[in-house]
Amino acid sequence: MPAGKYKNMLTLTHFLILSFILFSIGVAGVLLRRNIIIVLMSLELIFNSVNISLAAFSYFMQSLSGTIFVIFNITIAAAEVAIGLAILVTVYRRRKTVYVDELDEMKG
Amino acid sequence: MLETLNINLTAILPEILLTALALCVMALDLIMRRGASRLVLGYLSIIGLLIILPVSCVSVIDGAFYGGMVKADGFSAYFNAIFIIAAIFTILISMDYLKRVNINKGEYYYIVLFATLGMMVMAASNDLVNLYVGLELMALSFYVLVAIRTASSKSVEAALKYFVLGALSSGVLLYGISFTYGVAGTTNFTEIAFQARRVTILDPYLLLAIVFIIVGFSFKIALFPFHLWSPDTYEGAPTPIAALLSVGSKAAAFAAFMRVFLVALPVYQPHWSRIFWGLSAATMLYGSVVAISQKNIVRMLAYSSIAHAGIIMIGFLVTSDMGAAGVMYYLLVYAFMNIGAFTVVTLFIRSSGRGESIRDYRGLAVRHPWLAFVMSIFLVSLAGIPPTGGFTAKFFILSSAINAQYYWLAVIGVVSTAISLFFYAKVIFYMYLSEPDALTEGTAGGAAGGADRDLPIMSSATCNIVLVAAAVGTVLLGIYPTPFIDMAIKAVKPFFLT
Amino acid sequence: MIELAWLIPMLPFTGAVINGFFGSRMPKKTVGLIACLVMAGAFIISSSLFIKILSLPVDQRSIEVTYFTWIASGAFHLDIGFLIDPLSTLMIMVVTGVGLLIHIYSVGYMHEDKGFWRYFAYLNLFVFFMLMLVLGGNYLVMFLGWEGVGLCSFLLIGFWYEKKSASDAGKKAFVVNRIGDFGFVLGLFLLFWTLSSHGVTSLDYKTVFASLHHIDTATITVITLLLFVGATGKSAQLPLYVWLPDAMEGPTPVSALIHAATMVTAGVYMIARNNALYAMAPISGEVVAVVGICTALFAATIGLVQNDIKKVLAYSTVSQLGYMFAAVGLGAYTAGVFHLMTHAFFKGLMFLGSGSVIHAMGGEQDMRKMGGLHKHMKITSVTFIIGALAIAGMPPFSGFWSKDEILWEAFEKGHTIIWAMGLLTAFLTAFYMFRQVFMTFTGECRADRHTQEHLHESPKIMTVPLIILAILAAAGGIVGISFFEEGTAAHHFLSPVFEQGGHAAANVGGHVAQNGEALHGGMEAILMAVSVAAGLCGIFLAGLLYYAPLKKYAPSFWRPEVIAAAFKPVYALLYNKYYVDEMYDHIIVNPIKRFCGWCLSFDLGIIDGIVNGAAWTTRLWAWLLHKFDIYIIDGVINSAATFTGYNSGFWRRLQTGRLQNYALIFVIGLLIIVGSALLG
Amino acid sequence: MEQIFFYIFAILAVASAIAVVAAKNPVHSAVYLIICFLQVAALFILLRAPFLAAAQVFIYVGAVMVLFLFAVLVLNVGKERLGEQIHHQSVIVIPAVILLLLMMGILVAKGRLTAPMGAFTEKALEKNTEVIGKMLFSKYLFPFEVVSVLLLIALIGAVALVMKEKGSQD
Repeated sequence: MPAGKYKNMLTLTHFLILSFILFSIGVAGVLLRRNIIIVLMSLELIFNSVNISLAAFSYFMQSLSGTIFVIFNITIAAAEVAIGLAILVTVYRRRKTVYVDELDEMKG
Repeated sequence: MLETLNINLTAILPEILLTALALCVMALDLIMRRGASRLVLGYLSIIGLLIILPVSCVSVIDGAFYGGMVKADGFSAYFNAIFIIAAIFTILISMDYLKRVNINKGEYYYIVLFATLGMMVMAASNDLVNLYVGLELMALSFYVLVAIRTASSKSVEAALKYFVLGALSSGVLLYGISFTYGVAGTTNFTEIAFQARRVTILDPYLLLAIVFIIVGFSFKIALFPFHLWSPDTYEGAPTPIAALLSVGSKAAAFAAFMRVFLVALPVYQPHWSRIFWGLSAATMLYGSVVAISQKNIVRMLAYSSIAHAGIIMIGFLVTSDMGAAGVMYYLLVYAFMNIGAFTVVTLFIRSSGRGESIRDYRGLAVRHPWLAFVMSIFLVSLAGIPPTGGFTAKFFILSSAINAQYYWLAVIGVVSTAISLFFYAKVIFYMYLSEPDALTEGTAGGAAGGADRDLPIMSSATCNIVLVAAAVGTVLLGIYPTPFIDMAIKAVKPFFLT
Repeated sequence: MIELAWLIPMLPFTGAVINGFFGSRMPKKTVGLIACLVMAGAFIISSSLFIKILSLPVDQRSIEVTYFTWIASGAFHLDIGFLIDPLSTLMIMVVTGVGLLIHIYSVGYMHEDKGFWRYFAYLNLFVFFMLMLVLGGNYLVMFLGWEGVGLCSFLLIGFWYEKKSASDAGKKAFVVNRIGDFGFVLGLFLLFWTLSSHGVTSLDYKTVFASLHHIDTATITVITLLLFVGATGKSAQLPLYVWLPDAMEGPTPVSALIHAATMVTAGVYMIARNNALYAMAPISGEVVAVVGICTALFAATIGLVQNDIKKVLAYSTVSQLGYMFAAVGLGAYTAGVFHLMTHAFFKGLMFLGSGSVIHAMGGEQDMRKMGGLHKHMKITSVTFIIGALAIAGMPPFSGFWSKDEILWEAFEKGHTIIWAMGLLTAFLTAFYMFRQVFMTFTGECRADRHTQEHLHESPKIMTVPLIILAILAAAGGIVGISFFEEGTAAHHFLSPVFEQGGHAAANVGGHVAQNGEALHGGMEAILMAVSVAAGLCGIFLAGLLYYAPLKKYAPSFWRPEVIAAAFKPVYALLYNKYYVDEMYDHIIVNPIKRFCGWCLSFDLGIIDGIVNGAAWTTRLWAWLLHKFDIYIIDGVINSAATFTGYNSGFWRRLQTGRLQNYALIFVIGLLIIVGSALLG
Repeated sequence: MEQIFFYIFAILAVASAIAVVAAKNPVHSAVYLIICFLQVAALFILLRAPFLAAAQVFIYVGAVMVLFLFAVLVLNVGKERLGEQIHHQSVIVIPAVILLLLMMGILVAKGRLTAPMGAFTEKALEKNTEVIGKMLFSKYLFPFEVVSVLLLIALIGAVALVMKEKGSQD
């Protein structure tokens, strides 16, 4: 634990706790909100929580792989948002709704 | 760091060629006239893939390349062959399918190629970063492909479901990856394995990491209870894409599983194999039981595919070279038999949406004996009856389970297979032992039905090629599996040396 | 000749492929010719193989032929190969010989059917699988054949799928056989598992039999019992026999080939082949014998009152199969296989004969509407009577020798009860068979005028196979007895195969074996006389009831109607086949149907149920609050209207967005795994 | 000092994340999400990763959020009534999420960092942009190239989906 070296008493656990709180909020958003746009935003929260934990690991282990992984993540998340919103637009055009629970044509 | 880069273009030659091919197809698409038929893009893709297939089979080089990111071993070559075969079949069916549903989008072809590239990157990766990037490349391509029938409300609904759940699973997977990184201090599989051998005890971070990685990939494989997307997505997606999803995406996720758990984390086998045990047993039983009551053939195949994933899982979790080779061999067989079945299904699809019900297959043997015959081969193989590939594949998996003393899992596998016979046989009975439904002949469809009456079951040349190739492959793999299983065993041997 | 053995199954396979792919475009003549030619080829090679085996010294008659490696991985090794020994050569002789005759007959029988080519493709394919089953040199090849014959059987039972009863019968056969096959697979599986834990990584018969000493008696008993479950399915024994009577919905030659002569005897063959296993598990042997003899008696009683010409034969097949199982269960493998062979002749003959009758009657199968057919179709009638005499165990017809052999073995081994039941069955068999003969061929014709005018003898292509089979049914026993009878050369023919089995069986009945020695000779002749007497008795009683010239001597109470009325409950019970089908429907089929219905709603029901249950609770709560609100604010007056409005909204909301349900299940799955990992 | 900053940023991030999920108006959600992203960027600075912070601001706040707002406006989704925004499975979801929090909390609290230290001192980390650049084009060259293909797919895919096909009926 490099905490001794860094005078502030911030530990890895601080960041990890923050990370999983954000993760859970994101999960809750995905499960709860009916509006697809907000569901997509919640997904972004999940990705951000991962980024925090990666960056924290990276920092506390004095390694850069994590940091670089975060860069990849940010890029990929942006690409995902683009696709997600494109799908959302097609859904809206076809079904005239942004509410997830109105999309239940297929089941069983 | 720079000195260990080990750049070697030969090692990634299949990936480079595939990218080049995709870009060529894309360029051609851009310069073609807007209304012109895009079929030529399909032919170009197939020719390109046919060239890449042998290249990817021979470009096997020892060692890790690009800073330990990429492997070009027999394992990735085997999987590349599966992916490319699946892609060739998919494109061949798609050419017919796209005509059928009246879509003339060139993007379709090269996004399929890019999805294949993503799978290849996954199978070849020796690093979590690379693995994740490959996974996302594949996933993004599939999101687009599932949604490509923008005019169909089912298609867009399927895409949305797939996207949201896929992104959620990506998030979970990433969380697991980040903790793996936190435990091992590296994302490289070889180094993680080294690290794991040093520690060996399972600390809480690693537990979290393992569980989250398992869940993340289980989604792609559609293991119970992370399978819920798959029936809806298969139903809504263009049928050839459903075929590719069920074969390619699943195989890629298995490749990833094997890389991560057999190369990086074999030390913790007792821990993770227990989790897989439960997932596998639940998936086998759930898939085969629920498939019985399906009325839509695509959904039935989706559940059957879930059940198969459960059985394939057995071969993976027993952690032996025979089991792992069984997984690879099974996936190869699965590529032939499942795409074959999906091809027949594709021929039934009409723009009106009729033809997806299992009832529509009634009396097929009389009207189209050839289609009924090949469909029976595929179904018999899926059911695991000799002399087809499905039987030998199941045999390998189950005997590896017995060898590794996973007796109960093997018994559950046999039970699930026995149950699954009922829904496969249902289709065969409908084809051979039922009178043609008046509805399928288009009489009840009235004027509107009359128009698409003749279209559906006219098999095109491209589809016939797939049917013949898939049927021959299925039977050949059933009668003469030895070389293929030997190759697979050779490919996974290095995983079990340490 | 041995080198050509692979051609025996491959010829019918080629025929199936040609007819299957091109049959629809070929004239019927060509289709029939191809199908018969491949069968003739297979028969010729089989015969020469048989002669070849006969010419070899006794200890060299078991030949393993390996064609190529099927599955090889690590230590495990499995070949595609044949085991050519006296048992398998005898079986291929029966399959190809009877098969050839039935193919020829079918050309005439099916000539008007639009599915002519389809029929012959299936039939050839069936023969291919059957030959694989009996020739296979290891368990997996046998399993391949086992599954294959089943598939062809279902397809052929449901051949006339336009008839709902036919396609239902096909499905029923499938479902019932699944239960049996499941036992069979589990048995193979257990065998493989046990052997592999002792380092035996092959499933060749020879290797397996040589390494049986690794396995303890309890395990081998379980294995043999599981294999027998498979046999009860395929060979229509209690309690899985129910599919066979329904299987008569298929074309009659199919009933003759598959459901009388060959496929249904696969279970007997399987047990005979595995005699080494059964020898080590005396309990299993007893079970086989008891189930067999019970089936024999049970089916015979049902056969007494059936009126459908084919149903009678079907129950008689079930009954005769029971005999064979009783024999192999007692360790009298030679007798069992001998009866298998003679049964193939006379039952094949009788089915073809009944086919000829049905053909002449324009599809009518009810014996009450027949009668006096002897006048119109002499060949059919005479050959049929020869078959009936054979099955009734009249000397010198073939059935006499083989049935007597079984009864004698039972008696000799001290199983007097089994012997007595067998004797009773023999009596009943003679009775219902001649009831059938008299009802069909003698007396006044009871058919309507139109049918009567069209009565005719079948064409030559159908009668010639009948005549050949009649010769076999008549003389097969005498020829056969020189092969099978103890102490003659023929005893040596099959006995090497059963050496191990016979050995152990001798131990089982050891305490009476000595007595048997003493009884031999005189006793055998007495027993023979008793069984012939039982048969004659049956024929005579049937004659008193149904044969006009004899009827007048019968006492007044001895009339079908009177007896039926006197024993009404018994008659009803038999007539309704002991209500077994109804019982199965109630106990098994309906619950399964309900289960499937439940499965249908599994995704919707369980998963939705959890989620909707939660939603429902929320809504209920909200509704209660809402109600309360309304009560406070608007009073009671508006509440009724609001209730309905809210209700519809509530139901609409029940159609929850599946996507988030999926996500929820996803997260719950994650939670369960994390939780179990945390606890474990 | 850093601790205080951490708590400020962390509390703000959590609060705004909750607000994203709880807000009635999607536009408000988007704004809260921007705030949350900015807090994460600030946390990256605390973790000595200025490059990440910059990337976070540019890509997330600059690009992603603009896309979101654009979508919100294009689809014209207004404020929702209370009953409409929350899914009915909340009875299960909330305990499930709390359970998730608990389980992850236990695991994270029990865990300790056991991995070997990397080669980078704190000083090197503070000027890590240059190192990151070098690594991206050496060790991470292959995934980097794959990501470029991935971005291409995102571009084409979005266009392919949203662009109306000529002659199609919608």
